[in-house]
Formats: sequence, C-alpha cells, structure tokens
Amino acid sequence: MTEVQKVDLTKVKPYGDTMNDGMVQLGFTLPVPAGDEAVEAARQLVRKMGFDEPSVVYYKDLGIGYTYFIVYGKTIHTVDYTKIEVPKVDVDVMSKEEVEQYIKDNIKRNVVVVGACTGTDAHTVGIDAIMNMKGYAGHFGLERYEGVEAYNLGSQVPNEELVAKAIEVKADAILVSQVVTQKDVHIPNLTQLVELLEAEGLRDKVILCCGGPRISHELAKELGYDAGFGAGTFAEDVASFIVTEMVKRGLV
Amino acid sequence: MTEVQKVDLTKVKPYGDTMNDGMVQLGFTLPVPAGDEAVEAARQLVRKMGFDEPSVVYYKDLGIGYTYFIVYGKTIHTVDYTKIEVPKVDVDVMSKEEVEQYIKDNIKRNVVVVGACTGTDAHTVGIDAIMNMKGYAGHFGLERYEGVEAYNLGSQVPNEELVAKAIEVKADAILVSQVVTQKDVHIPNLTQLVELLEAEGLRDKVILCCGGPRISHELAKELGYDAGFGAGTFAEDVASFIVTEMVKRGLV
Amino acid sequence: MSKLNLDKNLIERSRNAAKNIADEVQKFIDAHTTTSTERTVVRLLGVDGVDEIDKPLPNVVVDNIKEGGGLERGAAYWIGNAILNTGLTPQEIAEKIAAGEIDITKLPAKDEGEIRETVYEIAKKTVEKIKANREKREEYIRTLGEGKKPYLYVIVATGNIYEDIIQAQAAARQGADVIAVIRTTGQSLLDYVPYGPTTEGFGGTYATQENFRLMRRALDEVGEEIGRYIRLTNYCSGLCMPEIAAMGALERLDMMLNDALYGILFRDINMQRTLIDQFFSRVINGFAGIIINTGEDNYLTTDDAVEAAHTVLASQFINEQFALKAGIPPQQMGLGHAFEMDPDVENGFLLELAQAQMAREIFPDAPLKYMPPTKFMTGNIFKGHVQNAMFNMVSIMTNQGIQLLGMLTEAIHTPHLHDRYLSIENAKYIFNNARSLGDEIEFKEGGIIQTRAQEVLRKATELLAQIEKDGLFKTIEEGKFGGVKRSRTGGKGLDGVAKKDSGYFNPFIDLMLGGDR
Amino acid sequence: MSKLNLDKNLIERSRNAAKNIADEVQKFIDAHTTTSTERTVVRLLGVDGVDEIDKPLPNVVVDNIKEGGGLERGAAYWIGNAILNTGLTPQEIAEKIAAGEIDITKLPAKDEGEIRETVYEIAKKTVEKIKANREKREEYIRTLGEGKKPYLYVIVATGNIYEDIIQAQAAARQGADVIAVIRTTGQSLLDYVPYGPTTEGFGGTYATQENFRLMRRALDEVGEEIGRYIRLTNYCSGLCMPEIAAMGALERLDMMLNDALYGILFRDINMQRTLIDQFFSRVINGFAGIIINTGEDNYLTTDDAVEAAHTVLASQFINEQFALKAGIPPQQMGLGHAFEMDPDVENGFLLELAQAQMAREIFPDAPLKYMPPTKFMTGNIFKGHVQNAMFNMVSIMTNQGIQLLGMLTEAIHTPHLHDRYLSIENAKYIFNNARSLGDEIEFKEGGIIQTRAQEVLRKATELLAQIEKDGLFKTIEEGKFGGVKRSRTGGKGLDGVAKKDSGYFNPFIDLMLGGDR
Ligand code: B12
Ligand code: B12
Ligand SMILES: Cc1ncc(COP(=O)(O)O)c(C=O)c1O
Ligand SMILES: Cc1ncc(COP(=O)(O)O)c(C=O)c1O
Repeated sequence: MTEVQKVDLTKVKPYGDTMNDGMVQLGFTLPVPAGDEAVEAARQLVRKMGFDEPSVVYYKDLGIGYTYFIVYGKTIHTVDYTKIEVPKVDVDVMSKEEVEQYIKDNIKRNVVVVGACTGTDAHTVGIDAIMNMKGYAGHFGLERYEGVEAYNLGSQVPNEELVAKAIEVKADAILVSQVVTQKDVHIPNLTQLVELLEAEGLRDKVILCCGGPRISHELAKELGYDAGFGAGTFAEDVASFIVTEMVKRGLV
Repeated sequence: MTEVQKVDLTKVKPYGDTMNDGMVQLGFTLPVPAGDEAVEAARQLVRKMGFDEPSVVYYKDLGIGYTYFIVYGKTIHTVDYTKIEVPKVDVDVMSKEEVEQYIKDNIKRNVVVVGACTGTDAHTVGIDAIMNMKGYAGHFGLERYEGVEAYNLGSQVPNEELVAKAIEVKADAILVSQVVTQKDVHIPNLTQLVELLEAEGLRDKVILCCGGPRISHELAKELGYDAGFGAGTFAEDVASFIVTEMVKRGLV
Repeated sequence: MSKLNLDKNLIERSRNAAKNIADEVQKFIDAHTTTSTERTVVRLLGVDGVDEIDKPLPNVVVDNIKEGGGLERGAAYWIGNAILNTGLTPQEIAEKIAAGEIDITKLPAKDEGEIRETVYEIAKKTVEKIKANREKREEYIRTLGEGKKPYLYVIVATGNIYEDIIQAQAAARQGADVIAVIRTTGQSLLDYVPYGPTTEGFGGTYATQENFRLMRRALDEVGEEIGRYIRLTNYCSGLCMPEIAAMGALERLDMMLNDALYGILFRDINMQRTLIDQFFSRVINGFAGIIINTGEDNYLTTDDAVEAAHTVLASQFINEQFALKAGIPPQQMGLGHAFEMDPDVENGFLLELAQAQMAREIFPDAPLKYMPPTKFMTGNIFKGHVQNAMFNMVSIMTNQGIQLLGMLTEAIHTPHLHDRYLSIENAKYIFNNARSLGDEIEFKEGGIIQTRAQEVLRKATELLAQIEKDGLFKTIEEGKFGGVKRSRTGGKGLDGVAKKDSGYFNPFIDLMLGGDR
Repeated sequence: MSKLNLDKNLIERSRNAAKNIADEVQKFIDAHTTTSTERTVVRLLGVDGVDEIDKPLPNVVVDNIKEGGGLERGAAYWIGNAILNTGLTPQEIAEKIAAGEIDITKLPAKDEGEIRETVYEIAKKTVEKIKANREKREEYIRTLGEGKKPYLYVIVATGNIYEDIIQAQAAARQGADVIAVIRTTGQSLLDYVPYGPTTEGFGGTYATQENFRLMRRALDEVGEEIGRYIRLTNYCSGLCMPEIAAMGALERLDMMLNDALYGILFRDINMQRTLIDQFFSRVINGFAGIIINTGEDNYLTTDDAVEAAHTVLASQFINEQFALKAGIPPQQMGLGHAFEMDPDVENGFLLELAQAQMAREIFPDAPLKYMPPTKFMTGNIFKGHVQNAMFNMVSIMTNQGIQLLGMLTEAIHTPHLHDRYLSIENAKYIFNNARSLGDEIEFKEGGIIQTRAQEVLRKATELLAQIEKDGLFKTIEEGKFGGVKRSRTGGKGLDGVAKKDSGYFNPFIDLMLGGDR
C-alpha cells in the first residue's frame, strides 16, 4: 500500500490535493465576447501556458464584449527548488541597541541618513515607518537611534532636492521610497537619482537604498542601488545594512 | 494622439487595464516552505509558463511546510480567435410545443427515454431537472412532454440495470447524468456503458446522451456518445436533439 | 429571552407532536433488528478483521447466523452460546466460522441465563473502553482547551487517508476545530465496512476503523502541538449506521453524521432498515459522548430553501425526539440546518438570519450544525467566498455551534489545501471581528425577521400535526421532506430486517442506556 | 430616532464650535484671493485653450495680471477693463496677451461701474449655462432614474481617457452608479490645468475639460442605454480647486472630491492658499448641484482608525460649516469617512458599525461618502474581497449614501476590468440580499456599539472645543489631523495668495451665492 508520494525537490509542482497534481487557478479577461468560442479561446490560451485539462469553471461577459474567466488547469512545468538562489541583502540584522553599539564601536561618529518619497509619489507611510520616531509595528524608526542623524524630507521630493540635501548634511546614506509602480513609473525615477549622484561624483560615497512594497533587492541592484527593501521591512533591517556596509566600504 | 489599441482577433491576449497587457492572476500551492526561496520558486514556475514580470503579491505558509501563492504576471501567449471552432450539439433548439409537434409530424409514435444518474453518483438534481414534470428554472421536464414516455431511474444506478431497463421499455434514447468527476471517476463509468450497449448490439439503435456540470459535447463525442450537455441545459435542448437525431438516423 | 417573539405554545405543540411521531416509530423499532445492528453487536464483542476474500468477519458471523435462521434471536445470543460451547473468544469463533469450522446456529443450545452472563461480561469491558474514551476526550478538553464556538469544521476528502492526515493537520494548524473525513462516494450503500487503512476513494476516503485510528492519532498529535483539542468527525448514515457508530466510539471520534432520514431520502436506503439501525447507532453515539449531526440541511439542496424551511424545522423536532429516546442529551444534538437560499433573493439575508436565530431559540442547548451555501455556489470563486462570508455573519450573529465552513470552490472540486486555508481565514476574520454582534443587536418588533421566523414555526407546527396523523412512513412516501418520495418497502437493505423473537437480547443497549453513564 | 442614544447636546456643541472655527477662517478667506481663484474667473468668463508652449490661457492672463501687480483687484476687473478698451471678447483678449499684444494691467482704466456691468453680463451667461446643466441632470434623473442608495461608486484610472471610457461603460453596465476618473499622480501639485484629451497618466488620468466632456458624453450614452443616470466624479482638491470645479460645472460633473484639508495634509499644499481656493470651488460646486466629497477618510490611512475616529468626526463638522458658507446644502455634502480598522481587532466590525451609524445620525441629510478598506488590504485578494464584503455590510446596515467600492486588488494595482466587476457584484449581492437590515435591527442599550459611538462623539466635541480656542491653522500645525503636521507658511502655492484691494470683485460669487438658484 502506497502511503503518500514524497516531494521531489528537484521537480516541484503545484499541489491541489495530491502530490504533483499540478493544480493552478487562473483568472483573466480576454477581449472577446462571452460564448463557447471565448471559452475555447481561454482553454487554448491556458494550454499554451503548459496546462493539461484546462477547465473553465466560470466566465462572465463584462459589458463591453470582453469576457472574464476563472480557469483551473494542471501545469506540466516543474521547478528545481534545490537550485534556487535568491540574492538577499547580505547582513546579519541587529537590534536597535546592537546597531547603536556597533556605531559606537566601529564608526565613532553620527551616521547621517537622508530619506524621501521621491518624484510624484506621495506615499509617505512607508518611509515614515522606517525613519520617524514612532516607527512601525512596535519597531522604532531611525530618528530614535542614538548615533543616527535622520532627515525625512517627506513626499513628492524631486531627486535634485534630495541630492542637494544629501550634500548639505553630508549624508552617509540615502533612503528612497517608491510605492507607486503603475506603468513602471518608479524605474526612470530611481534611475535618474543614480545618474544624478554619479554626475555629482557622490555615488561611491553614500550607501544608497530604496524600498517599497514592490521593490526587491534584486531590482534595486539592477538599478544601481546598494540594497532594496520590500514589504515588512523594519528600521533595524536597513540600519544594520547601512552601518555594516559603511564599515565594509571604509566610509567611516 | 493614439486613442486605444484595437483588438487583434488573430492575436488575442489577456486584458487587465490596457489592450494586450497580458495580465493574468494565478493561485497555487507549492510543497516547499514559505520564504524567499519559495517566492523565487513560484516566480520561476510562472516564468516557465510564459509569464513576464511575475509578481508574487501574497504568500502564506499552510502549516505543513507548503506555501500558497497569489501571483500576477503578463503572459506572452496569444490565441487566434478567428480560427476557433467549437464542436457543438448540432441542432436548432425547439420549444416544448415545437418538439411535441415535431414528434406528431415526423415520428408519429411515443418517444421512449430512459435516464439515470449512474455508477456511484447520487446527484439526481440534474437529471431530475431534465426529466421530471417540474423541470428546472421554469422549463418543464420530459415527463411533461406529449409524445414522450420518460423513465427516470434515479440515483446510483448500475449501468447493467440501466441497459436492462432500456431493453425492457424499448428505449429510443438513454440519458446519463454524471456529476461527480473527482479523479475522473466518470470516465470509466461512461465508457463502460458504451461497451455494454455495444455488446448488446444496441449502440446504433439508441440516441445516447450524457450530461453534467463538467461534461462537454466534445468529451461526450470522444467517449462514444451522440451528444453531451453541460451546465444550464434545459429539457428542450436534449429533447430537440433526440427527436431530430432519431429522424436523421432513421430510428423512427 | 426571545429576540423573535416566538409563540411558546407552538413550540410546545410541535415538540409534543414530534414525540408522538417518534413514539409510534419506536414501537416498530423495538420489535425489530437488522443485520447491521447484529454486526455491530459482534464488533462490540470484539470481532474484527476480514476473511481471505476481504469480507469483514462481523459480516461472516452475521451471514452465518442469518443463513441458519437465527437473526431473530440476535448475535449476542449465538456468540454467547458458542463461547459456552467452545471456550473460544468471539474473535476465534468468527475466524472458525470463516474457515468453515463452525456453523454458529448449529451448536447445542446452552442455558440462556448463562449465555447472557457470559456475553454481558465481555460487553461490559467494551463499554468500559468506550467510557474511557469519553473520559480521555474530556480530559483533553480540560487540559488542552478547545476552540471557541462556532467550531470551525472542515472536511478532508482526498481518498487517501495518509494524504487526508497531511491536510487535516494543516487545517488544524490554520485554525480548524473539527475535521471530518468525508467518505468515498458509494460507501453508504455498502452493506459492510471496509477494513484497514485505505488510499483510494472517489471524492472521499473509506470509513474504516484503521483509518479512524490513524486520523485520531494524527489529530491528537497536532492538537497537543497547537494546544487545542481537535475533534474528528465521520459518517454513520447509510447501510452500516450502528457499525460505524461503534467504530467511532472505539476510536474516540467526536462527531458523527447520523440520520436515517438522510439515508432514506438521499441514498434510497429502505426506511424500515435504517430507522432500526439509527436507534442503536444513536445509543452508541450518545453513550460515547459523540455529537450527532443530523441531515436536514440536505433537504434544501433538492427543495427550495425559502419554501421548504419549515420541513427542516419539523424534521429537527423529530430528530430531537429520536435522539432523546436513544439517550442523547441536547448538548450532543448537532441538529442540521443550512444557508441555502438563492443569493438573488431580496432580503434573503434577513430570512436566513431569522431561521438561524429561530433554530437557536427553539433548541437552546443543541450545538446546531450549520451548513454553508452549496447549491447556489458557482465556479465564481470570488462571489462564492463572499457568500460564505455572509453565511459566517449569520452564524456569529445567531451563536451557532458548529460551522461547516463553506469552500469557495464548492461547485468545482473537493477542497484543495489552500481552499481550506482561505475558508478558515474567512471564518476566523468574521467570527473575531464581529464576535459579540449577536449580543448587541435586537430585531424590530413585527419586522421581516420576526415575521419570517414566526411563519416558519407555524408551518412546521402544522406539518408536524399532519405527520402525527399520517405517521412518519406515510409522510416520507408522500415526499414531504426534500421533495423526495420513497416507499416503505423500496430502497436498499430491507432484506437485512428481522423481527426479534422473545429470546432476543442486545447487551449494549441495556448497558449504554441504563445505569452508569 | 437615534439607535445610538447620542447626546443631542454634544452634537449641538460640536456644531457650534465648528461654526465658530469656520467663521474665523472665513474672515481670512474673504480678505484674500489667489491665482487659481482668478484663473477660474477668467475661465468662467469664457477663456480656454493654450498658448504655443501649451500654457493654458487662463494662466497666461492671470500671470500677466500678477506681473502687472493687479492680482489684488481680481481678474474680473482687468478683463472688464480690457473689453471696454478693446471691444474684444475675453478669449480674444487672452489670445492677444499670449501673443504679447496686450499687457492687461497697462490698459487705461475705465469706469468701475461700467466694468462691472460688462463683466456681469458675460458672467450671467455662464451662470445660466451651469444652471442649465443642473436642470439637465435633474431631468435625466427624472426620466432615466438612478441607482438605489448606497450608490455604487467605482474608479477608473488607466491614464488614457479613451481606455477609461471603455472601462467606465463596462462598469455602468455591470451596475455602477458613479464613475470617478482618478487623476494622474502629481496633478494636484500642478499650478495649471492641462488641456485637451489625454492618453498618458500614471495611476490616473489628467483632469482636463475635454476629458470631462468625453467621459460625460460616454456616460450619458451608456446611461440612456441601460436606463439609469450615471454620475461622473472628478477631483478638485489641489492647487487648482476652483478651476477644476468650474470645468466640472461646465461639463455637468455630478460629484467632486473637494477638500482643502486633504490638500494640506496629504499633498502639502499651503493652507492659506487652498482654504481660499476651497471657498470659491465650493460656491461653484454648490451652485452646480455637484455633490462634494470630503477627505476625512484619508486621516485613517496615516493615523489609527480606532484611536483617530474622533478626528474624522470633528473634521466633518468643520467641513459641514465650510460647505454651508459656500451655499452647499446638506444634500450635496458627501462627507467622507472610512472602514479602515485593522481586521484583526476583536469586535472591530461593531466599532465600524457604531461609527458609520453615528455619522448617519449626526448628518442625517448628507449622502455620506463611505470609503473602503485600503490600508489593511494585502495581496491576499480573497481575504480582501471578504473585507470589502464586511464594509458593504456596514454600509447597508447604516444607510450610507455613496459607497466607494473596495477592490480586492487594492494593495496591488489600480483596478483591472474584472476587479471592478467582482467588486460591483460583491456590493450588489450584499445590498440586495440585506437590503432592509438597517431598518430591522436595533442596538443594545449601553452595549459596545452605543458606547463606542458616544465615546467618539465626546472626544470630537472636546477636540472641536480645543480647535475653537487654538484656531484651525494652529491645530493643523500641531498635527491633530491624520497625524500630519503642516506649517502655515510651508507647502506649495503660498506665492499665489494675494490680499484683495477695495476695488476687488468676483461676479460669480455674487451670482452663485445670491439670488436665483
Ligand atoms: C495609504 C495610501 C494612500 C494615501 C497615502 C498617504 C500617505 N501620506 O502616505 C493616499 C490616500 C494619500 C493615497 C493616494 C494615492 N494612492 Co495610494 N495607497 C495607500 C495604501 C492604501 C496603503 C499604502 C501604505 O501606507 N502602506 C503601509 C506602509 C507601511 O507600507 P509600505 O509603503 O509598503 O512600506 C513598507 C515597506 O514597503 C518598506 N518601505 C517602503 N519604503 C521604503 C523605503 C526604504 C528606504 C526602505 C528601507 C523600506 C521601505 O518599509 C515599510 C514598512 O515595512 C495603498 C494600498 C495598499 N493597501 O497597499 C495605496 C496605493 C499604494 N495607492 C495607489 C495609488 C495609485 C494612489 C494614487 C496615485 C491614486 C490617485 N491617482 O489619486 C494617489 C496619489 C498618491 C501619489 N501622488 O503618490 C496604488 C498604487 C498602485 C501601484 N502599484 O502603482 C495603491 C497600491 C492602491 C491601488 N491599488 O490603486 N494612497
Ligand atoms: C446538491 C449536491 C449534493 C446533494 C445531492 C442531492 C441529490 N439528490 O442530487 C447531496 C447532499 C446528497 C450531495 C452529496 C455528495 N456530493 Co454533492 N453536491 C451538490 C451540489 C451542492 C449541487 C449539485 C446540484 O444539484 N446542482 C444543480 C443541478 C441542476 O445542476 P447540474 O447537476 O449541473 O445539472 C444541470 C446540467 O449539468 C445538466 N445535466 C446534468 N445531468 C444531465 C444529464 C443529461 C442527460 C443532460 C442532457 C443534462 C444534464 O442539466 C442540469 C440542468 O441544467 C454540488 C456543488 C455545486 N454547487 O455544484 C455538490 C458536488 C457536485 N458534490 C460533490 C461531492 C463530492 C459529493 C459527495 C460525493 C461528497 C461525499 N463524499 O459525501 C456526496 C455523495 C454523493 C454521491 N454518491 O454521488 C462534489 C463533486 C466534486 C467533483 N467534481 O467530483 C461537488 C461539486 C461539491 C464539492 N465541491 O465537493 N451532493
Ligand atoms: C446526515 C448525513 N449523513 C451522511 C452524509 C454523507 O453522505 P454518505 O452517507 O453518502 O457518505 C451526509 C451528507 O452530507 C449527511 O448529511
Ligand atoms: C478630498 C480628496 N481630494 C482629492 C483626492 C485625490 O488625490 P489627488 O488630489 O492627488 O488627485 C482625494 C483622495 O482620495 C481626496 O480624498
């Protein structure tokens, strides 16, 4: 009697109620009118994605000759989980107190941090969570760290203004928050900041981080940042990175 | 100034908020523990399906080292809608009165129909909707049709019993309902009925239909049925098919 | 205090009528036994296992008795007699019957008094064991604690008990309080209970004693880990009502779907057979501290939830009386009802609220089993998730006891791992976020809600009065429940019914109903 | 009749305090004008279009006035004077200014009485046109009918007006009653209004008069088709409050997001500037029969919804007074509030219910604008859909007026076509299925719900008393709303503020506030 199939981590497949059944739920709209042909179009599309037994369990005309579909199918694809390597911010996260001690021991002066929500973005709650006294979910923000001098410029700050401020206060680190990502509006904005810093000859002299709910470390690196922080970040995550990176790069 | 892109029906793609953005929502579980590697596994899997910019918008540990994901991505696949042909039950659906008249005019005797929910399946609501007096959603069932002699054998009827009854009453048509499709339990059951009828030399002498929420005409044909009826079928759909098919095949 | 202004008089009249209806049927029950009832006795006397063609030994024994024309006297008598003749244990006797070495009705008849004494001796041990299980459950609840009501009840149904275990443990960690292992399609029509651990079922997993044991162990394990006793449910409707009840009692299940009417209407099981079986199954459930779940909710899958609401209530009244007769206290009566109205009904939510509150007030001590929307669920999983949310709202607003969680994929497949997670999350959110809403709101005097509840009660009272006149059998023949007609002699299992003779005895009914509970 | 047992005294005290607060600010407002206010006058006198570098002509005119040091006297004066000097229309004058052919403040000064007369003549025509729009709306509603309250309000936000139209028509067919075209990020900080139809925006579409016109036409079309008047909403907070109000009045918009406090707190717009602008914008909205939507809901995105509930109420009281001063009747006050508590709060649903009911009772005639959960929405679209369902429940239980539908993908992207469909379906289901629930339930005397509402009212009264003492400016400086601090001279747009001189006049305020409405 077979009990249950074990996971083969080199060939991981979605699981519905049986190992490797490959079950996936999909939802999408096609710009074709509801009907049998639309259903078939949905099934063909899903087959092209590598699904067996595509089953359109629901469809609905959306009022303009477009049709919404809910589909289940069994994917043929697998992933080799054993080969996965995720670029991660490479730092042991310290507590607030540990960061403070680390600054005392290794930097021996105030660390200056400038942050802002840049471009047209007005979502300050994220950067406030990292920088303001109050912090977020019980984790104090950088303003409250001994040995950190934090300037939060707020919302809709032009990159130029941010760089000017960084120069003015001799910032060790710059923190940028980007929440609006519709039509990738954050990409040119983030890129322009790097270019500005390079033009000013500043890029190597600061630790440059960005964050936001759709920001990954991977993306940040691609765009020329030192690190990127996503949803659920706390001040200590970025503080730990800044101080260890400063020491690593001899920016103390 | 471009207004909006028009649909290219030869290359239909999913629509989120812009023509051809390819946006699709997916939900699935992978048998790997929640964490950055799991998220990356999900993204890789979805990439293999042909999605650009896969974005894991939610994931959750399910308590046993498996992780549930909600993902959005932009598919690269398209479908040629102009080439789609769907096999359909080939009949002009008549109203109850028209069917009755058709029988009078063309068959000139009672049409005998035997139906059942077969195998281990006990979901009679569907077959009752088609056969019983009361019908479904305001559409009377076959029992109420003048010129139709309807026998509804109810639930969990073995194929053998159904065939025996069909022989006994000299059925013109056999209607089978299959609602439970878990692990494809309906396939062998439907197949066995065809084999039984062939063994009895009856297959050509009856109109054989099946139905149920997961039955398509396509599947029915594959399994050797004359027609298949899915969700939302009414008695007149199947009645129209039976009577025209009887005439077409000279079974009057 | 009634929020609905229900007429106490009508409630009392209904209850009385139901009592008379049950009394009438009980007379019939008391005069009869069935093959499954006797197989249960055999099991409880210690017989288990299968013969070489996988036929369960309890079936082997009772078939042997039946062939010998001895069913009327009851298996307890024949086993007692065989023990006195052979000095063997019941299990050894069963094995010898299987081997063709004993023909149990052909052994010389011993003294009846001695037979009883011998059998009671063995029976008492089993009864003690079941009692110990009950105490074990109570201790677990005392030490581990349990979830708040309404209990979050989910099903697993992979077909493979080991896969079920994984899914059950996941559900418990996610917050489920009760796990039901749905049976494979068709098991309720089997006239025997399969044996051993099983890994293949369709839309469900075989109910076997070994599967019960495996799942019980897994749930105890996870319950200890998360610090909450996890209840286990299975199904003892069908052709083996009392046998599965016995297995459940022995393996410390906590709830059992248990309803003769369900079997009659939805499985076409013969009404005589299953009503007799039901009695013994309920005696066992009652004694074992198992909460029964009745099946009135099903009526609304074949009948209309607005029009047929009173049939649910009437049936609950009858089920209550049948339960009382079998020694089941109100605290173990998980009377069934359901949220099954067409979501397009204007103010349907108010009607559901009215009915749920009505059930709550009429059966104040029963941990009502509240069933989710199923019939009007569609492939639209998003809308379905909201329908389930509304169902959860009604439940928390009316203090239901057992919440069978709706699954967003109800119209599609038996639950996937994450379907269950999403449903548990849905219920946990709403139950917590609206925890005290039921205590906070009152209903307008003479409003839609009160009027609806009063109307349903009135109609139920009328229906019960009619049934009191016609008798339960005739009522079912007329299709008054669930819109399904069944004849008194039709359906499966009538051949397993026998009239008791004067020497008949069943030690377990005495032991479990009487004396020390 | 109050379900909440609210203290009438406290309500009255709050209202009085708010009136005093508004009176104080109004004194300041009455003494000042702004560039945007004057651009609005220019627009209403018939100037439209852009110059060759795409600068809107109203900006060209007012910049020319400002450079000439004439802002203090108001654009109406200068245009009137220019007409008398040149015999040209305001549009022709504007074009000549753009071409550098006229320097408007340098023309010889004509008789003030004549100037006024000339300008009033033109102004009256515009005012008539706006009145005709109001009547057209009323006629549509009379003939086509409109959706039941709460209105189903959804946003479109593709960035492309033509794509928006497709989505808006789809939404209307699915059941939406109100379509809001969200503005592109950043538009509220532009000190001009872009011109013409636009197809590129981020997270929203530019508010332009042509876009208004296109969408209005599309909604009239679909409204006639489906037999229901579809309301159109846009945004006139920001640096161009009155200009956009004017555009909306001219193109028959039906609702306008309109709140100086929102601009101050969430867009860092200078408080002096935007409070002055708000006055004129509200006069226009009021006269045009446009329902304003205020922005208190936003406070709960930066502050805690349980702790800061009273700040919402206090701000509503103030907004009510500002609206009354601008001639907006209660029926056009879509005061904002929101369902923004952490879904994990035990009995949070009860608190939300309390607050929604409280707002309903305190502002009985206002079509409250109720905002959905946003802050605690996550990528879990299934849970999100249920959060939205609970929000819909509260709304139907408390008779809200305008239901801004929550989107299950709130934490992910601006709505996809089917997201909107699913949300409309969610609301339609619940509003229909629980239609009369609000009339049916009462709240327990002294229970959680009543106590909560009373507490929030008490705190709001206290806060208003404090503001009455400190003044609104200081209160904002202290961060009492939304937890955001803004200084009196900080933020954008202060340079557009000017003190009126004694010759200042604005014909539209007289015409719209006084006389024939
Ligand atoms: C609150 C809110 C607002 C408030 C903002 C108030 C304020 N002062 O911040 C108001 C109401 C003003 C607003 C307005 C708009 N919003 Co808004 N808003 C939200 C909402 C509901 C919550 C965002 C939030 O506060 N999250 C909580 C914080 C704590 O999380 P966080 O930002 O992710 O930050 C954490 C991490 O990401 C990280 N982090 C973030 N930044 C940084 C930086 C660094 C250096 C580091 C280390 C870490 C870090 O750490 C933080 C703590 O863990 C979201 C929807 C949602 N539920 O997510 C929409 C949302 C973000 N908004 C959206 C939009 C489109 C708008 C508007 C543009 C709509 C419009 N056209 O009018 C406007 C305009 C705003 C503008 N110009 O930017 C969209 C964005 C879509 C997209 N993907 O691009 C969203 C997703 C809603 C939606 N579905 O449409 N919004
Ligand atoms: C009602 C119901 C029941 C009732 C059935 C009562 C009865 N007498 O029929 C009860 C409660 C008894 C029941 C039990 C079970 N059910 Co059930 N049940 C449902 C439910 C809620 C509705 C089905 C229904 O009545 N639909 C309404 C009818 C009118 O629609 P229909 O069947 O599709 O029929 C229409 C068309 O398909 C077509 N049609 C159907 N047959 C035919 C035949 C012909 C010839 C033609 C022309 C047309 C036709 O015409 C009809 C009218 O338009 C569905 C979930 C759902 N919402 O769909 C689950 C569902 C079908 N049940 C399911 C299961 C698993 C079971 C059980 C096996 C669970 C268990 N292990 O105990 C049991 C056992 C039943 C058994 N042995 O078969 C699963 C099936 C999963 C799958 N895909 O395989 C479902 C989907 C629920 C789930 N998610 O788990 N069930
Ligand atoms: C009372 C009762 N028993 C049993 C069942 C399960 O069906 P089966 O007996 O076919 O396993 C149900 C169905 O939900 C039920 O309500
Ligand atoms: C009152 C008010 N005005 C305007 C807006 C829109 O923002 P923006 O002015 O940036 O377009 C909002 C946001 O929801 C609001 O509440």
